[in-house]
Parts: sequence; C-alpha cells; structure tokens
Amino acid sequence: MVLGKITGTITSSANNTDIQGGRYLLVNKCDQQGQLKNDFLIALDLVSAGNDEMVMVSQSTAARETPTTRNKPVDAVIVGIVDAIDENENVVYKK
Amino acid sequence: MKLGKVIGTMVSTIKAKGYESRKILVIRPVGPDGIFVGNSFLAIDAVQAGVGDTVLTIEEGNSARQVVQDDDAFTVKTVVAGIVDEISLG
Amino acid sequence: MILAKVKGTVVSSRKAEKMAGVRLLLLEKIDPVSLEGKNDFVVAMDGVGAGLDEIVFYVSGSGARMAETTKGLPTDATVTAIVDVIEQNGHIAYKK
Amino acid sequence: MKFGKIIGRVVSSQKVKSFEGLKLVLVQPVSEDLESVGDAIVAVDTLQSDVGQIIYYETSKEAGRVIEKEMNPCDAAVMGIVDDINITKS
Repeated sequence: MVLGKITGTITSSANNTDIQGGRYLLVNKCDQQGQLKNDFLIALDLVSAGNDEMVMVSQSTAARETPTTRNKPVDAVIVGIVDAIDENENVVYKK
Repeated sequence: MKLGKVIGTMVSTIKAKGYESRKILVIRPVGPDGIFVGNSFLAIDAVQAGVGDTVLTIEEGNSARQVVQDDDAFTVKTVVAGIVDEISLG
Repeated sequence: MILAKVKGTVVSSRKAEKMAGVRLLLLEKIDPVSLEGKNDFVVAMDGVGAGLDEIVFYVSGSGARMAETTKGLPTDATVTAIVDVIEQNGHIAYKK
Repeated sequence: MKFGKIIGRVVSSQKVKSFEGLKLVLVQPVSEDLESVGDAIVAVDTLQSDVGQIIYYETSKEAGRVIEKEMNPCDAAVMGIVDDINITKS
C-alpha cells in the first residue's frame, strides 16, 4: 500500500463505476513523515477518510478484492486511516 | 515475460505459505544484448536455473501457478519459467 | 484512477475485432491542482459519453475491463466518470 | 518479489474490516546490495518480522493471499525473512 494525504473530493454524476454512493477522494502521495510528493491519484474511500488525513491506498487488482469493489472498474481504494508511524523506534508521524 | 540473468541465490527459513521448500533466485533484468537494465528482483525457480543463466521470468499469478504446477500456490506470482539458450535479433 | 481532460477521439479502422464499435478517447493527464495538461497522453475506451474538453477520470490496468460497457473487451484504460466538481482543502477548484 | 528492509510500523485503527488484527509494516525496498531503491511502502506482515530485518515482499493480489480471508484489498505483503543472500559478481 502507498501512503498519501487527502486533499480533495471528486464529484461526478455521469459515471459507470456502478458503485452506489461511492465517494472518490483526491490523494496526494506522501512519505512516512507526511512530506507531500505532489503525485496524485483518485481513490474510492472505504473508511470515511477526511481532509488532510494520512491514509493507505491499495492499488490495481487488489483494489477489487472487497465486497464493495468486486468486479467493478476501480483501481485504487483507501483501506485505512493512519494513526501513527513508527520508524526505527521513533514516532515520525502522529495523527 | 521478462529477460533476466540469475546473479545469486537467497536463503530464507521463515516464509509465507505457498513459498515453503521453493528455491528463490536473485535476478537482474537484462536487454537482448545481455546488458543489465534496472533493479534486481526475486523469483521462484521452476526450471533448476543456476547463477549466470539467462532466464525468462513471468510476473503474473495465474501463469505462475501453471509453471510451478500447483493450483493451490495462491501467493506465488513471480517465477523463472525458462532458461534462455539463444536470442537471435533481426 | 487518474484525472484527465478529453482532447479528442481516436479512429482506427483496422483493430482487434472486439474493439469494434467502441469509442476511443484521446486523454491528456492533468495536474489535479493547477488543472493544467501534463503533455502525457493516453487512449481510453469511453464508458460515459464524455465530450471534448471535459474533465474525467479513468481506470487503468485490468480494472478497465470491469465497466458495464467494457466487460470482456481488450482495454487497459476506461473512462468511468465525468467530473462535476473538484473540491480541494475546502474550496471548489473546478466546477463543470 | 523484491528485497526490502523493515524500517517501521504503521498503526491504523480505522481500516477496512478484512485488515482488522493485521500487522502493518513500513518497508523500504532495497537492492541485493541492501541499498535503498525508491520509496517506502506499507505491507501486511504475517511473519512477525522485526525492525531492521531484511525481507522479501510480493505485490498485487497474490500478496493478499497470505491473509486467511477470501476477500481483502491487500496489495503488498512480506513473503519471507532473508537469512542469507549470495551474489556472484561477474
């Protein structure tokens, strides 16, 4: 999974993603300290993530291995909100 | 499929299920001229390849299961599927 | 999924049989902040009837074959949505 | 598969159901010489690896198969802990 921070929401009425009430968030990838990389992707939210929260994004075929996304046209899902990251015994990120 | 050269072996006793008793090789991708391109990766050996061999690797689960001839090897994705004898260009 | 802008359509008379009758769009990836084109293009199957200059997002990889309109078709990129609004850090960055 | 080094842990209380109770580790991809290659990723660890250990990991759907749950969106998992790497430089 890659790390990223929520920077926005994408709204779309015309879509064929076939997921009722799907919430699509704009994610800016970041490193473990939360430093933004300005490399963006759109991911379907499965955990009610909020603006500026650090999340984990699962991509590609694995993104379709959930009851919501099975056999749906989705290539990225938010699978968890990060509370803390511990690097070499030091807390480098805390929500 | 990707061309690679076996540059080493790796020993690991604690493994995920599906990897038990499988030999794992360290491989670096090569171009058709044998020159290294890109970073090394690891693959499960299915053809008794050795260090120095140029090999063909597959990185796709379904195909990999066919190569290791084990339908239950759900965790296996990257395998050495052949030893390359010769590459002719043009 | 990646944000892009529809820059045109691609016509191919000689193509894989299963691609017959499918609309192919030329997309330019855009920067989600400035919404400027990145001069990075991709051809995608249209699943939503997107028009020229509309901002859309597309699915890549095997997920591209999972849309209603692309089931079983040979594609690695499919436009799955036309974007109405992009909200960023609490303000509207784009509105159709 | 690729070599990686466990550099930390990731804690998440709000996550998809199929990830509940799983250990998430921060993995820095490394080369066969143990030099860092690219950015760190988050992986599922079922092998109780420790910070500082060299491991190998696999990506994509096959990685999710280390978890005993039929459907889970895991795209990276630790597949083994490395004991030894033997590289033949040519």
